[in-house]
Amino acid sequence: MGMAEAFLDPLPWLIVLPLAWAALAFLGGPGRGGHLAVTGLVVQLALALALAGQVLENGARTHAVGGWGAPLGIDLLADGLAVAMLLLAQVVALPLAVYARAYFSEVAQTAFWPLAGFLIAALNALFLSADLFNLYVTLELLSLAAVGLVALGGKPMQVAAALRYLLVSLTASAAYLMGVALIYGTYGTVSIATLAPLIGADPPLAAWLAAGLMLTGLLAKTALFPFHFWLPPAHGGAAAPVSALLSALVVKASFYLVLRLALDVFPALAAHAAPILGVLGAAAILWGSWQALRTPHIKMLVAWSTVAQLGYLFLVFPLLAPDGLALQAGVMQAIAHGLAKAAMFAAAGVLMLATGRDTLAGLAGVAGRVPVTLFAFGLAGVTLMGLPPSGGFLAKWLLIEAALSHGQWPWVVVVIGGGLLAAAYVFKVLRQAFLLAPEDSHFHPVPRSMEWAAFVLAAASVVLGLRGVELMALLAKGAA
Amino acid sequence: MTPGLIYALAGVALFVLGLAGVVVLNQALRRILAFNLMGSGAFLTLVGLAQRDGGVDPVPQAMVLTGIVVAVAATALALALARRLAQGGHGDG
Amino acid sequence: MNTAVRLGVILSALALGAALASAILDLPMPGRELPGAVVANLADSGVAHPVTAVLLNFRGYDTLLEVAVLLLALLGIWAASPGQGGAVASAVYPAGPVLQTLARLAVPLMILTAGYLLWAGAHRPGGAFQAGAVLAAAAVLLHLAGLLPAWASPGFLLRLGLVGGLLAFLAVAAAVLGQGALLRYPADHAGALILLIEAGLTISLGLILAGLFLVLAHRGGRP
Amino acid sequence: MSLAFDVLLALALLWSAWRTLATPDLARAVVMFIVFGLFMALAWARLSAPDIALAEAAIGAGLTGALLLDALGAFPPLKEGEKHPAGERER
Amino acid sequence: MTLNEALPLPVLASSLVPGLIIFALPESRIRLRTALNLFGATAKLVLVGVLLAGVSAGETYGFRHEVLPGLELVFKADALALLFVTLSTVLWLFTTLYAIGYLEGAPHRSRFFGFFSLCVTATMGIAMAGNLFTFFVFYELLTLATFPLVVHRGTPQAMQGGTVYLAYTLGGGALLLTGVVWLHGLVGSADFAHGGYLSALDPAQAGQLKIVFLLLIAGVGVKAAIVPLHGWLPQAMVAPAPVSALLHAVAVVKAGAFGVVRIVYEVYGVEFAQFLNLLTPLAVAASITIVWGSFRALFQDDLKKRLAYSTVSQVSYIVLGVAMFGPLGTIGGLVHLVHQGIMKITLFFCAGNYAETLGIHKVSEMDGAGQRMPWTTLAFSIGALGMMGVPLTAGAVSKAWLMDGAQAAHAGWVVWVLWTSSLLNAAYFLPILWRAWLRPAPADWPEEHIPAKGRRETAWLLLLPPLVTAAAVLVAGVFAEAGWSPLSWARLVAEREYTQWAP
Repeated sequence: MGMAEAFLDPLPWLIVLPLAWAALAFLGGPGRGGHLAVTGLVVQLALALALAGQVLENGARTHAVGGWGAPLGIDLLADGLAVAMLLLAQVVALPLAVYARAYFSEVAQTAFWPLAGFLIAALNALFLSADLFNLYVTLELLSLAAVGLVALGGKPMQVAAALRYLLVSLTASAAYLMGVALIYGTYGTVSIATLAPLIGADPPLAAWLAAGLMLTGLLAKTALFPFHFWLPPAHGGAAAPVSALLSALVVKASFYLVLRLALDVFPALAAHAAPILGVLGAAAILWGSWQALRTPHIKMLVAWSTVAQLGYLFLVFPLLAPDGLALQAGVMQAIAHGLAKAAMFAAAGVLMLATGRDTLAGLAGVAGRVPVTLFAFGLAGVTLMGLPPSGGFLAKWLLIEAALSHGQWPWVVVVIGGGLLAAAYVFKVLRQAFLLAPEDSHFHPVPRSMEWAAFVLAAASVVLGLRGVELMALLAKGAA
Repeated sequence: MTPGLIYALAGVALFVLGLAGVVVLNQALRRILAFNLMGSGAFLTLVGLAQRDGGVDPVPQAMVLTGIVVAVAATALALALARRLAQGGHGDG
Repeated sequence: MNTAVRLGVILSALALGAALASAILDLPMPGRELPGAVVANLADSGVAHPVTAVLLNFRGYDTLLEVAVLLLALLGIWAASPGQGGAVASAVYPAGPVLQTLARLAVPLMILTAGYLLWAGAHRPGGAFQAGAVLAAAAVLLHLAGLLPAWASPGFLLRLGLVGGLLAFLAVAAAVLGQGALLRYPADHAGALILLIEAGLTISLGLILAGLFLVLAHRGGRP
Repeated sequence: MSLAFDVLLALALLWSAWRTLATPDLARAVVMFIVFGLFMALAWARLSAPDIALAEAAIGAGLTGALLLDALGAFPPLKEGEKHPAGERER
Repeated sequence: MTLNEALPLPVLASSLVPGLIIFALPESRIRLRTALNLFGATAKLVLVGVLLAGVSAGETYGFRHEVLPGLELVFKADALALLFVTLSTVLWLFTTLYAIGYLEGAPHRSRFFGFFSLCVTATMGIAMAGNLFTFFVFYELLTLATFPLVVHRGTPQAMQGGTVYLAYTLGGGALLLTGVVWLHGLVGSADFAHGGYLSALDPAQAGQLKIVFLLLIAGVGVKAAIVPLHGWLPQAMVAPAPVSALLHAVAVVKAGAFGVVRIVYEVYGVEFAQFLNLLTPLAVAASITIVWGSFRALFQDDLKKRLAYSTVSQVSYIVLGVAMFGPLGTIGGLVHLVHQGIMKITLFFCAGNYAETLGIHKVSEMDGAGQRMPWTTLAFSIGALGMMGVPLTAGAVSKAWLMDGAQAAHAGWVVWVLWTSSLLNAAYFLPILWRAWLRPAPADWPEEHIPAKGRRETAWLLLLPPLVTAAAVLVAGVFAEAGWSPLSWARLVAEREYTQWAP
């Protein structure tokens, strides 16, 4: 391609741009980050759409950083799966940026924007990377950004949650790195494309252990039951926009990596782990929903619901098959939950600001005060319950279809039951909000931009339920 | 038996020692130390295993160089959080 | 965590170790192409030292992200400690005259060393990281000697120094996009560009590494 | 001969690492960790990786050591065994 | 996209769009809200008129949109759909009028009318759904849209009722979903078709098809309140009267019954269903529901609760008609879909009037209500007599056809079921009429909200709707044979469902 064309290639800019505005936001200091971030994210969204267009048209494409090409250099790969996740990240981040500008004080923003920028950069880099060691670096970038955001504000609870999150995440990264070491030692490369053909049906023990270490590390980062213990305090305790970013995107990133490894690197080995992953996913759905039903705090409820919803993502593995149903279901669930959960945390933030309390009990009568927000919460809830029309519904439909086509009944029961449990905790919030307000209750005004940011995200999660075809067409563009 | 292999094995030992430490110990500073041991173990294994034939491989060496810097960054952040916690009273995590 | 669980963890860790060890031992000797490839392309990389070539050219992208990781650690520390400033006064601990004179003598030498390491990196062991580390050590020494205050909230110049390396790196990475790929240096300018990047990195890395220490230093309720 | 040295060095690494985690006194643990870092630097030299050796000595042992020593002050000595907020317990 | 394809969409939009706008309206904009409501209702009425004309002239209307590869939202306006669409559209207009009067000065009216419109939109979607997937989508939407209406008052009892309602309907939805996906896996995406689309299937799958049938019927049976899935209906009584009218006559229970019709006739096909021996069990379930509902109604002193149990019983007339093999029963069931609607909505309007005007909630408080509110009580009496199946009322027509259907299907026992039910109906309705007309009025009413002004016994917005619907009950009974009557439309539908015999 020509020089100008090469210069305007959206793929590398999706990584350079967020790094740039994050750095500039830091350089600019107090009060400068907001504009930069929103502008940057608008451009990134356009870039992601352009890239999606290219992939839909010409199929997956690679970008050889430094022009060397794997295995000597590092390759970036933009296939349907990667681009779908990229779109999710930009679509979720933009409304949240608008939300955050209204949510944070000047002081908090000085730290928030650089951290958020590096977080987005880490996500984009991770989704595009096709090199196991480079992925390690993006994982660390992601973890440190996320931890910094959790600690933002410095309340003892937040710091404690951040520290626990950091230690889990670092340990997980170390395990992943050990896996990379074994892989490099065994096959002399860390490029996924080069590696895939080398790993046969029955590789040496080292490869098995590598796969085990890498997957376990990533599962811990994804907070799959029983590694979920760090998530509720971190996501429930952080500031609302942070919780939204973390629940919607960060945990999805490590799930995306698990999916990548299972599909492109260790298909044979992942097949053996699939049943365990499924069982853990089912356990996550039940336990997470149960905890969500029990907690008296709004944000903890939403955080526990994340634990549960992540479970669905892992029901995919026992059902992975050439028909691609399960993969479609997984990606649909990841994206739908991303949008819905971002909306729900944003809405929860508004509800807490409006009532000045963080408990369900405090919600009585809020329905009359912030109807838009409550409507957003409800729409997001529809997706989480898997009710139509919503992305979550299509995801559950695909999951059930896949399970039935394999005659694997138990998963159907889990999916249906999980949906009902979700309904239980979502309506627990809604019915509280519909109660008559007690006389002594007083409500604080909330910036409109926050309410509508939440609403846009929720609406997107519902609209996704009517436009699944485009997404599936994108997914069909494999790396091959 | 080559130096590479010896250090690779030592790396494995360090890794599992650190891993057990991170999980078992309940004191922030110790767990941070343990994590560092894990990291060093992984680094040793990476280079040692790649050079188990006695040769030199600059690629894993560069990777480890990157890794060391990442590790120190993470350690610094962890220490900062742990210290803030130690002063700011015990938020119950 | 009760003892039974601890024991279980330790035992399983031992099992993992044994498995890893045996796995490593029964690996065949590798037939490695990559070192060969590095040597083969060394001429086009712009530097003579293989590790530096990998670090700043073949896998320069890793390094780019890694600088961001370092910066993030610093940001995280600031984020976790609101109400910045205020504690600065408590930051300078008057040290003994011996240490002070030592510092006054050592620091210029250390800066020289850093410069040498940076320049040497092109052909032999050394480079931005080591140089930056030495700079950081110098800063820490100054601080311990009470000659350099802790960084409560950084001014613009300091911020520029901290983030400059990354920005320069990014600028180069983007500027060469016309060549068809991120970080694809034109063969004849590779050496110069790498030296430019390394110079920027040395300063920023030095400041950031020092910052990791100095920002922490004024927190922590010391006597 | 050289192999013997490598084995000894590896054992030294493990010993210092073990002491780092096992000594009851935090300060000594940190010191042991710095010692461990220096052993690591040696090991890197033995693996003909002088760059890493330099970095390990400067960053791994030097800077991290300094950070740890500096952090020691923040922790009251009587924290051994006490349940730390960052303990991996369910809320 | 031709006009014919597009037409079902404005039918949906005519209630969806006003609903969404109303959500955004502040409480104070009463005029605009009312205008929007009535505009939507009338617009829908006109559109439906166009559809009716078209369909009776043999036109077909359909719209498809693919949401996933091989998974389509399909809308089609065929004769059966229009039977339900017309009913809901007409009754929606009157219910809206009634609600405007009923909720005068109540809080959160924007929210109420917003969800009210969504609820009707969902009903339209159910009626015009062209395949099971679409049907399920709107079936669940209906659940979501009705919950806020049930809990509208925000009292603990309302919350209790709402929770029970959700538990039942969402549970039913889960069963339905399982059945729908399973069927989709067996035959892929298929549209509703006259005579069903499963008969071609390999007989080896008969077993699976039976289980799927059970899942589907259980799913829609919850909303149709088939015993033992009827528990939510009496609980949902806490809702305001217009909502009860909606739940009982227009939307929810009808959606369930309509679902049974679609599944039996256009998924399995009545002949294939008969071949699988699925109809007799269904008829038995319906019969049990009919008798049990009427029996429980006897012992309810709360007026709305008594009406609720009567609904449980009456809706299963539709199911029973559907389940009796043969066009006569089909016609009886289908026509009762309409007749039960107008009769029951009359009764609920009146119950609402008694409560709003005099504070009467119990049967035991009805003494002399007839002298105080003659018009309301007249309407109530017509509805009640219709329910009993007294000649010249709509109810009589339905029951007659059901009887004939039973004979034709050689199901003599069904005749007994119908007679028993009619006697029970009389047993729980006549005492009410007797109290209202013949017992002396008490010194003062429980709590008189709206004092009588000369001739006007209550607010005219409350009085008009029940009078109109009561009149409709008589008209549908007297002019049953007319070409435009529900009966003849039901015949039209039945003709198309039976491939072999013509009625």
